Amino acid sequence: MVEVNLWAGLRKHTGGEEKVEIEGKNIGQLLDNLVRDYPELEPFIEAGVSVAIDGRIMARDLTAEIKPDSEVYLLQQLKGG
Amino acid sequence: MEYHSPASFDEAVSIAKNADGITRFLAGGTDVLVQLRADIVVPDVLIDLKKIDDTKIIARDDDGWHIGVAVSGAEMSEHPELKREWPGVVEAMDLIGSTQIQGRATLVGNLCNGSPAADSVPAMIAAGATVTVAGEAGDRILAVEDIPAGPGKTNLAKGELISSIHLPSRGEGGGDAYLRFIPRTEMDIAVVGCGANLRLDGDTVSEARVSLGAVAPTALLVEDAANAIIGTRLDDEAMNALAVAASDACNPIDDKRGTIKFRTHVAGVLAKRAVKIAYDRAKGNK
Amino acid sequence: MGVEGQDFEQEFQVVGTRPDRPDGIDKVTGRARFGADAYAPGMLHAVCVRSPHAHAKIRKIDASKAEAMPEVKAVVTRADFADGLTGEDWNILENVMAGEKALYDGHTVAAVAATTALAARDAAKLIEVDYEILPHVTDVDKAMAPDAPAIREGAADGSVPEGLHPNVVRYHESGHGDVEKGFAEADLVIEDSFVTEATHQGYIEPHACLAQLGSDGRGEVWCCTQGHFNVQKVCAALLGTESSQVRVTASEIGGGFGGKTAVFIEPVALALSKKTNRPVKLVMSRSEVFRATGPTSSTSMDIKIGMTKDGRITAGQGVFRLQGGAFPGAPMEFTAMCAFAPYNLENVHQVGYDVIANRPKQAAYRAPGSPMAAFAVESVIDELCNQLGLDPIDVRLKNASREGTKASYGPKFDRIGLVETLEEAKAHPHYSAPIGEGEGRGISCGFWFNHGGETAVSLALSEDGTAALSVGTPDIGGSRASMCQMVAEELGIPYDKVRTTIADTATLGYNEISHGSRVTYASGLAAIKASRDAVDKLCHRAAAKWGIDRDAVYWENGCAKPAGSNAGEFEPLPLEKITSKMGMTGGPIVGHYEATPEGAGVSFATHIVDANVDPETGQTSVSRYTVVQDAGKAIHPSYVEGQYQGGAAQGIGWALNEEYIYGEDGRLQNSGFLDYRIPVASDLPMIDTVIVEVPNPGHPYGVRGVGETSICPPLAAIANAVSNAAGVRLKQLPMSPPRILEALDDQANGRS
Amino acid sequence: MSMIHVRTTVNGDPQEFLCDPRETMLDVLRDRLALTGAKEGCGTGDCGACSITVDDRLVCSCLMLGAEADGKEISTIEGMADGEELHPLQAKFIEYAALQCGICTPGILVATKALLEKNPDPTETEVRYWLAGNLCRCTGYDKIIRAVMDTAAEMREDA
Repeated sequence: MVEVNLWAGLRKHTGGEEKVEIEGKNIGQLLDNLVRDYPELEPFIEAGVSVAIDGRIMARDLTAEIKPDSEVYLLQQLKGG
Repeated sequence: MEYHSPASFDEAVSIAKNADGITRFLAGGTDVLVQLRADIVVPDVLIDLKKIDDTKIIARDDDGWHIGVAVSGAEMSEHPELKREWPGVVEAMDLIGSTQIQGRATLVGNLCNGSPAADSVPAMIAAGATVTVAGEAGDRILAVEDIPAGPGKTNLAKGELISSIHLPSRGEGGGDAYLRFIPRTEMDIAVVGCGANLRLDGDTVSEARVSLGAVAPTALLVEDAANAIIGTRLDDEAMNALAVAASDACNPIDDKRGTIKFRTHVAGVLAKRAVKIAYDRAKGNK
Repeated sequence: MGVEGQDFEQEFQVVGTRPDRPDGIDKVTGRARFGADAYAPGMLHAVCVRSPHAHAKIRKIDASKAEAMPEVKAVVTRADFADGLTGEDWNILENVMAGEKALYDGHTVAAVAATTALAARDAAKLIEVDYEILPHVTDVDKAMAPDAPAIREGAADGSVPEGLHPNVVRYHESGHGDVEKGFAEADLVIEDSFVTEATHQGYIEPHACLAQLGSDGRGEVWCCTQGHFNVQKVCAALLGTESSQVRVTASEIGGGFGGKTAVFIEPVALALSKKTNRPVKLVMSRSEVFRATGPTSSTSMDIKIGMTKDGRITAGQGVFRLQGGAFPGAPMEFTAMCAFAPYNLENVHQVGYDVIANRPKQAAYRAPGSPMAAFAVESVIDELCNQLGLDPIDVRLKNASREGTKASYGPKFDRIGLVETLEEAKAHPHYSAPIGEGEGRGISCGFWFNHGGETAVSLALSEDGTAALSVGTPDIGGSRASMCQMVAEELGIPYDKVRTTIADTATLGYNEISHGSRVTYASGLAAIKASRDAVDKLCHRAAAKWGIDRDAVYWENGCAKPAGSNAGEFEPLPLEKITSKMGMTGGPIVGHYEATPEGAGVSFATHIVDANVDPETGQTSVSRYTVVQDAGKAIHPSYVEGQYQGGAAQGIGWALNEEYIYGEDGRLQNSGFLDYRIPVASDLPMIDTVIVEVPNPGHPYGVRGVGETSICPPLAAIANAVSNAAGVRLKQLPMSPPRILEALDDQANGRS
Repeated sequence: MSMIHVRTTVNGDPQEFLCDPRETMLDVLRDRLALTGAKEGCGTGDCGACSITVDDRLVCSCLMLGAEADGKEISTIEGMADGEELHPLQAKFIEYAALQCGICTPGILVATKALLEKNPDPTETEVRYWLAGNLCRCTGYDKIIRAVMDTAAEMREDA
């Protein structure tokens, strides 16, 4: 299980939780399981999210590995100018 | 759109008189072509004046200066005697647009475009400039301040056009100046413009004309502002009275370039600054 | 977490030098071909018909008078585009060609193609549109008010709390700690509100394209874009054809700054081409660019920050309301996430609202959302420093984020260079120079994330020992030079033996748009990896020639060499000796890289500005400007400096004079460069630059993106300088002369 | 609509064309004479990307009708280099990285060449004001101004 930090705006879709425990060895699994456990998050995940693993922001890569002790943050997907 | 390039003012008058729809005269084209391109004014008949003889001439005689309708701002700036005698008028013209615009833009165009914010107009009004108007009935002379009729409008009749601009002889003890306020350093339309022209008797102002642009539907000749400084040496009291008179004369609008409050206030600031420059120039011109 | 083959201590031969850009001669002789410089046999010219109303129902479009002109070959409306789109595809189509309603002044409602450009313009004027005018709103705060007209019902997503106006379409909330506790610990708490107007990227080249599409669904597009692969994807969706059938070639691009990441005219030209079976050229006028393409969001922001007497920030709180035009997508989450990112805060809380209004759809503009946040937050920090009598750089150093700091947006920072930029700024002669009469000095920090993204390149070696790199990211500001440098560095050949080409969509795999300051980072990383792939193949050929193992061969200074005496005694084999025989030793040698690099390091900058204010007219001038920014590693320092200077200049425009001005009628009043006042040469001083290099662990050489961060600090730094010069805090951008005089007047009359 | 017959000289080459009276010189250069070095950035004389010289006078070609070119000597960016020899300004702009996207570059080069012909020793302020009508959105003008100043100095030494 990995502790996933959500942005506060998602709380209302996780029963008020800002940190959730999710299974997953990589970002893809993590996001799939996040939607499985919290179906209301699906539109936000579908709209695109970035995931920060130990401070490195992953904008696209679903294959990036996650260790059980990794610091994991869900962020809204980054775009630039 | 028909395009004509007549060889004489008579021919130009005749084309204009007989034209149907909207007629525009083309000298520098820096307003006419912008309006054409943006579908603001699409003329049916466009009359290019540059093939007419002597439209490119800057000449001086006993009456003063005669400036042709196709003389560009750059050509005025490059004329050392004109610049020495009427630095305010030349600077006002030079403030319009970029170097590229200066290569084409003309005094007459600036006047006939009818913009209340035209830079050269307050300077010309302050200088006491006149124009020759060609028409079917022959030529007539009008003061510059009698040409604009309101934003985008002039008092010229169908078939009339300006054929030359005249500045009086400078004479002794005179000086002029033009200042405008714009947010950037270049390329903007005046939010307020002020032309000042005066003559000194010793250190005392004996004659003065002050004109404001962009603060009313047409450029204004502000007699109260001139009266505030005539007979003074520009002491603080006179300068404050000048600023008040300039601000009081304003009848501006709120628009994308400035507010009523801002324009009214800055008119007073610029009047003081322009008059001061004209005064210093007059002192140097003895 | 580093990347493979990383050596920040290596001595570079080419990287870090300043060679002439490979496209230099093309660009100084006028022969470089930009978007509008393409012509095709039989080409038609197209013009868009645009709504003059801010909000109106389209009752009927009658094109019969236009179609009666012999020069007119086709007219298209929404009916000529794909049906049944959903999500972002639908939003893009709705923006490209209005459906039931025109949503802003300038919204395209139809387009016409004719044999000449003049005829097309005349025809557009003959197309009659019957509008039912609806109530409109253009201001962000008014759009959120209960009595505002709802622009699009049902546009809001599930993030928006109950009870908000339907114009609020997305909501963000983030932070950590307890801000109330933090404010209680502070010696001084300042709370204030700030407003910024929308600004335009202001690229000098209007959008332009030349397109053709057959009835078989096969098409070609030439256009100026930051991302031709995205144009391909969007055009295929909007025209109902397949991506691979639409080949898109990116022209030279005359500036983008984020504004050319969006798609506007290419699908329209394709639709007209499909109807006529002829190539169609569509070039926007400047006025169309302003009215209908990407301005930034306008904002309204509330900031509250607490500080102790010795300058420790105890808590920061921000509410950020962004108006992004008639479509969801205003980058309020970035505004919120960037706002406090430079500072190590125990207690921070940020809220964002994405608000729609009757304005063109906002597009990305250099670090979208971040500059406004910095303006608000850094203004309050400056005011705290002033009131507590503290040095603004010392205070920022005391609170600065460092490696391991928990960022205001959540995760811990990797290796970052904020402290280094602050220390360089403090040591810079500008910071200690005397301040003149009527002058003020301002400083500010700024932050941007940077981005990686999908990247595919290929590097073909030629028999003569030269190298051709194909990349899929348009070169906006000289990236071809830095690509050539990185390949030359890796292959060990001279810079001018490498040529970089921007390949079309048929040549490479998908490349994300040139955005997010990603090109030198991601395409650069890809160029390095593709070079290493080619080197590996070169080493294989050398090993085969020598009859030894690949592992016994290494690459140095452009030659394959045996690795030590055990490998055997062989003369180094130069690249061209291998490539000259490559056809006979296994075939062409091509290096590849196709991946999604995810190590774009975040970046920080600190700017110092001196400004003068004329108290009688409110006129402001910037007299001195210094940019200090972390580049990670500067590949071509001249172009890094150029990015710093360009960002600062755009920031000066945004701070002082640039703004979208809407009339009561909802029409844009300043859709030209005359009244949309970008800085001209005589407005600016020289812009001094200091390149700080704190390597990014996510790039082989340590590169960080530099294009966007440079626009994050200027709004705040200039606002601080102007406020300090004028003696009154300016809280609204732009700080135009009337606003400065108004603020001075309010202060004199005790109203502020 | 009747077309106008114009005879002119462009970069020393005699040229003859027919144009609509509404066509600008910029339209004619680009669409009729295939000289696309001059760019349309605004069409209102505010950006300078279409700068050319007419009888050695710097103008915006978007604010001149094609019909007005009759009997004139027109010079464009395409005529600035002498064969394969770049004008010193062109070489210096590359060396100094005085361009990023390059869209404003032709106009700025035409404008600065006109400046140095008129004033071989301009001050920084004079260069900045001369170029006020040439918008550049990428560079902040810094490297452009330096390139012009240094080219002028070198041209004075070589003269």
